[in-house]
Amino acid sequence: MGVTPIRPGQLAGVPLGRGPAEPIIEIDHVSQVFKTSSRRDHTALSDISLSVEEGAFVSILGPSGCGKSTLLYIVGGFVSPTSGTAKMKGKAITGPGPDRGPVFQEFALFPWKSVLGNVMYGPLQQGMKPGKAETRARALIAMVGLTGFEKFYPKELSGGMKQRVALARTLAYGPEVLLMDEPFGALDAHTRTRLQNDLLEIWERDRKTVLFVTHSVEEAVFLSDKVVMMSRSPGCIREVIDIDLPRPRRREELLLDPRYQKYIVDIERMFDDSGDNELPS
Amino acid sequence: MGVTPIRPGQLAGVPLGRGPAEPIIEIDHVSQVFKTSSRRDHTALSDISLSVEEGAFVSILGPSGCGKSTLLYIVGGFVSPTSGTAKMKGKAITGPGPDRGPVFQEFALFPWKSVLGNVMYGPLQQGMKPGKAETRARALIAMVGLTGFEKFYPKELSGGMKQRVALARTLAYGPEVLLMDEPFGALDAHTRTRLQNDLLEIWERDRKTVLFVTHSVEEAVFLSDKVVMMSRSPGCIREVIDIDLPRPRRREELLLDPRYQKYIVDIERMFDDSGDNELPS
Amino acid sequence: MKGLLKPLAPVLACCGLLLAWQLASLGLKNDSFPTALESLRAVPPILSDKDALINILASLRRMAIGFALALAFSIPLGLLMGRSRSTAAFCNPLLMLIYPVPKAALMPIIMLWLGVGDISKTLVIFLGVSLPVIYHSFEGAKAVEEKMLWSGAAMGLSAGERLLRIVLPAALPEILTGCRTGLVLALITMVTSEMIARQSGAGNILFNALDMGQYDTVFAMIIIIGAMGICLDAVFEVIRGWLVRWSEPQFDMPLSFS
Amino acid sequence: QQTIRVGWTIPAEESKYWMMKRPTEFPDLGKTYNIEWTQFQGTAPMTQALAAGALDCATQAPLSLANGVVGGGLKAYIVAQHVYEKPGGFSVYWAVKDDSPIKTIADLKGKTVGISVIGGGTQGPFNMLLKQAGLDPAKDIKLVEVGFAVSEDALRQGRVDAVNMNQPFAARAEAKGGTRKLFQLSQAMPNIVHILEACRADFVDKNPDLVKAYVRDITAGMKKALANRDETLKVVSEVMKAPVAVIDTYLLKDNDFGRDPVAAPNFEAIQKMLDIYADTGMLPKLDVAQFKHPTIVAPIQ
Amino acid sequence: MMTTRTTNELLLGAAPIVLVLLLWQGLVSYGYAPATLLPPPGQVFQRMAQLLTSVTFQQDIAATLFRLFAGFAIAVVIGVAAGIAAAVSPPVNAVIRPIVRVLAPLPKVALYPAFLLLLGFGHESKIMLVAADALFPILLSTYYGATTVEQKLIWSALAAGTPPRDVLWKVVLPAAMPSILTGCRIGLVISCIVVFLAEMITSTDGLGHVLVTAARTFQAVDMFVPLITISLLGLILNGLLQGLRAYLLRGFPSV
Ligand SMILES: Nc1ncnc2c1ncn2[C@@H]1O[C@H](COP(=O)(O)OP(=O)(O)OP(=O)(O)O)[C@@H](O)[C@H]1O
Ligand SMILES: Nc1ncnc2c1ncn2[C@@H]1O[C@H](COP(=O)(O)OP(=O)(O)OP(=O)(O)O)[C@@H](O)[C@H]1O
Ligand SMILES: [Mg+2]
Ligand SMILES: [Mg+2]
Repeated sequence: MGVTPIRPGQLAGVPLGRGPAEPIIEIDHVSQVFKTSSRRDHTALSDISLSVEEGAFVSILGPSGCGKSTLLYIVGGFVSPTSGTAKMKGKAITGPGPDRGPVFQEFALFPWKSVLGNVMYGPLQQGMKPGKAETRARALIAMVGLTGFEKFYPKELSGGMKQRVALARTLAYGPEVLLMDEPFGALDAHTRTRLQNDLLEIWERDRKTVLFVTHSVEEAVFLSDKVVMMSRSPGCIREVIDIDLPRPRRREELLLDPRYQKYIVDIERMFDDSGDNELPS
Repeated sequence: MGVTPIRPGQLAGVPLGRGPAEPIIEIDHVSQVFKTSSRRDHTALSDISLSVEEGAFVSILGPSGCGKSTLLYIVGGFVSPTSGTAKMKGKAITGPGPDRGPVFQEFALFPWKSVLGNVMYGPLQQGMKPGKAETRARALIAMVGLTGFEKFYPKELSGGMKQRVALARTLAYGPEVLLMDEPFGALDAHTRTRLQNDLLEIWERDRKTVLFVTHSVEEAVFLSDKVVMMSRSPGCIREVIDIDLPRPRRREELLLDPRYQKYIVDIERMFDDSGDNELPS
Repeated sequence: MKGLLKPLAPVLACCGLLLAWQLASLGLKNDSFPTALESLRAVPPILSDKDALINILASLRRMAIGFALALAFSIPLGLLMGRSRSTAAFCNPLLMLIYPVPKAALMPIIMLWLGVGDISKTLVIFLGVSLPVIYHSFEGAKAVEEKMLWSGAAMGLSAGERLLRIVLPAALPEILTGCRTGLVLALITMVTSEMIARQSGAGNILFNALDMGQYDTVFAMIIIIGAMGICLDAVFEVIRGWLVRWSEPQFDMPLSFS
Repeated sequence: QQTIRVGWTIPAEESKYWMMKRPTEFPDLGKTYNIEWTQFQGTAPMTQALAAGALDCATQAPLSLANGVVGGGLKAYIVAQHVYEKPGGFSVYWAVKDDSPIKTIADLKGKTVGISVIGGGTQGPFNMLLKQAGLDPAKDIKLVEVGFAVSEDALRQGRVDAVNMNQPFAARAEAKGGTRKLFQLSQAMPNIVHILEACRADFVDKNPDLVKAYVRDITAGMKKALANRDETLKVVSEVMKAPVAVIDTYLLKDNDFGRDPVAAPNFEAIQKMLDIYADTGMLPKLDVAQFKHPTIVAPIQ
Repeated sequence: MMTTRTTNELLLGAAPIVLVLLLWQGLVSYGYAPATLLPPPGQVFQRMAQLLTSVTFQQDIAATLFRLFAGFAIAVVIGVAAGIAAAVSPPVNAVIRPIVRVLAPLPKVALYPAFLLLLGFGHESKIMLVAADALFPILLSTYYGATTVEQKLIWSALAAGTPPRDVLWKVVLPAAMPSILTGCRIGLVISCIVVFLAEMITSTDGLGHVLVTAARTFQAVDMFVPLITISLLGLILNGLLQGLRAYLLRGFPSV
């Protein structure tokens, strides 16, 4: 098999995702302007349009401060955009809901709950029986490698451990759409690889839709159907790239697949080409 | 030039660093045991010995939760170890001082100060004139690519931007020893590369000693003279590896250097070999 | 040595306080400022008097009721104000208008509707306690990290549930600060509410003694109230420590750089 | 069985103290009717409580009662009298330090003078005495409020140049020495009535028998108090929580206020006081007759 | 946009006050309270407008304000200093904590006679009473605020070479500022109450004195004028404090 050419420059707003599935998330000409303390307007997102099909794994790449988190907040319904609309399953997003589960960059664990309490929180909220919720929580804690730390409070965990608890907490209540903001950013390579595989497994099994912010091009290519490249001029979408690699993916196999390497190199080159990523100095 | 063999298994406690320099930091049989809220003892570090020579760039690699941050806290003088001693220039470390500058994993910016105020804090504290401190701060803010955000408060910054402010704040007061805890963890690849180069430049110019925690093997090899590999069994040093690559280093050159690739592959393999990194599940 | 010093510190401080008082009163030679010893000597007669004990218990009962009512009312209100700008905008001016008015001045009107009995006094205690509790809850709720609330919302918590299950625990340390100040004010208002009209109570003993110029009894009562303060405070600290053990600082070194 | 809500205060209502502490000595009390006792700080709040309908009967001073009538729309009957200034007995006086240069009332010019309550019952006669000595009460002296309990200390500390004295503090101060009497209220008029018992008119009109029983017990209480001084000392000591020894220095002795043997109000003297208040501009002119109930007034036997 | 929000909030805040006034008028009109105890609001405000132009009343306000500010200022200075010192230094903590435990719950009014004799009948004794009562809420808030300061902030400052004693006011103080200001707000309200109370117990001027004299002679309207004045003062002072707070805490998260 030869190298499939990458089709860059796909129009933003064109459906993403595998096969003929319906768009589950539609972002339509969304802009976000913040008022700063110094009373100036700061544009975090300008005129973003994007649609994500059901069951798609979409990664968002972009320089620091380009508005990735803000975009996730809008899809999550946590902030309402200054202009434009975001829709989920055809309905305008007016607030957060258990159908969209966020994993925040800052973790936002509940400090008054132990690891177990944090992870059980969502299932209990969804009306699961305590016994069942605990079993589920323990399984997820085991998955993220924190068995033995169930009784620890967040303040007693290391950075990477907190991040894993945040991940487990969101996975625990099984949202349809996962909104993950650098969920593996604070992890060492091994834990990271391991959790990538686990995430893919869950995704393949439960047919979830995932919006995944990351800084690792390699991670984005490995995991995604589509990679959205954002740029800071300010906060807009530069390219949307289809990742046409076979599933299920195994890293050992992919590493030998020249298409995989080409995707990575091409995306990196695309970032290189844009002066946008150069730090002003 | 052929590939210099890696000499793994160097004894912990043996001096690290370039040339015949004096050890600037000596860690001697240090252990750290935490009392958890559930009143059990939790060993974060057990019997760590390490000495770092003046001017050395030492990276610490290890799985999440193995005690890297704790080790930096001890060198910083923020926590005193349960047993053992840490010395700086032959004197026992009893508390923090401006000779050792930390960049915390959680950033710990002063929320009541703007970006500029945060970065100017150290220089002003060192008795620098306000005008000069501001010039210096602005230069560092420019270096980390945040020109235009001087008046922003931390709550108005993205994750990566906060991290860069934290970095600039510590660099601003020019500590002899830098204690950096994943300082580039929340940054995109480009910003990261850029800042790696800047850091190396500063290090080479000012002959600083750097203790650098990272999760990227590639980053560790690229930057360091020595790589300390920690493991979680619990919190001890597994290997100390000399990185014998020419300086000044340029990534483009190194990428073509087989020794560089070999270091990376070898270190990754070493982590692979240890069951330690497997998540219990 | 150090281990011994810690539990003894409060005792030492009390002794120091008494000593300072003793010296000051000896130096001033003033009838209305008896020495610490004279006052201490007047404590046992009060405590062995059945009437006095009944009086003190009556006060404590009123205080407990007022305190409990105030918590039940103020914490929800404060949290609501902290999370909703319009509630805060609605309540703030009104509260700020009401609280500075001295209750003693309103006594005639309070008496008109509520009589001179327990209800009026409990109301005064209620007002005294609710002030700090409302404002600490308010500020505590305001400072709750937003992403925590977002996490809750994403798990399907309604606004009310978020208030109860996220804002309340997250703001708990701050709320408890308010409660502690409230507890102090409860003791004070418990006594002062009996200043004007009284049937029984600790204030009854104290103000009678004051009227009669029985200063050793006055100061003995002050000692007794102070001791009650210490006890209540100690109980409160235990409860607080248990409720917010998750928020205690992890390392105890950095703040102790003396 | 009905209840009367009664306000009381300290220090000089011995008959009520007896009713409070020795209820079994009274045949009706606790059997045909009940009393709900509430203690107040001074008479003015009790006037407010009467006006607000929170009390039925209460200790009053002529001035506070009159104020309640004039300003508060209160209607009340004076049903009994507690203490007054018996000629030869104690009279509220102003004291100065022994070594003070103040010898006469006129010397008070420009001085700081303490009074227990500004605008209170003693101020009318006090103002009258100042005027007689050629002083303008509003301008020539600096008046500060000093409660009776602290007046001795305030004087000794030099916080005031002259201060009013009342029992039991006067007795204590005299025992210690170092102070001297400058002038006393009886110089303004004899038989000043300090405190009396008043009941709300609408209450009396509605429950005449109840109030009658109450007044009967006040009369009886006054008799018991005067008849058995030893027991009275104990009763007062229980009420005031003050040792018997302290009370013994003055209570029901020559240096104490006077008490009518049957607690009968001296309406004539009260009228005279009202006139003084009117003269000194503290009140409009009032007729004491409006406070008089045709039948319900001590003595009732 | 910003301004409409502010006006909306002002309107929202005015609404309950208008309601209270209506309720007040209603209580009087429908005879739930006799005018001799609760005069109609119109009459009170009329009288207030009249009094506000009189020099003696202005002097009374000035006297009250002076005592209020002096007492409050003392309480803030001592409360914040002691609270932070106790949070920061174990020896100071060992001394201050028990003292606070004993002194805080004491009814300071009971000590007022002693203050009077020690400090006289002028401003000093009242200022002292105000300070004593407002002190502890401020002290306790400061103490708890300072003990919960994020440790890494302090570490950052220490590492930047801040001498330990400077850390107090360079880090602990600003970081504890939200809590301190909450304490101040409570202290301010208590100061308003207490200055009034002190003036009611004994004084020859001040709003409290105006009130007692009016109360003793049943001048209900005159009694309510100082009450309304003090509550308006409370509202204004609190507004000022609120402004200061918004400025000082502009970096902190808010709703
Ligand atoms: N409350 C706010 N007020 C003002 N500006 C804000 C606020 N929140 C975010 N911003 C700005 O919006 C921009 C986008 O922020 P965002 O957090 O979405 O970036 P990001 O892409 O997630 O970056 P990173 O990778 O560093 O996390 C930034 O420039 C930031 O300064
Ligand atoms: N206050 C505490 N109480 C109890 N245990 C603690 C405390 N702080 C840290 N630990 C434990 O110490 C261990 C080491 O923590 P540390 O933060 O040093 O890890 P780390 O190597 O920095 O990990 P990461 O890469 O995830 O940041 C962890 O297992 C953690 O749970
Ligand atoms: Mg982000
Ligand atoms: Mg760490």
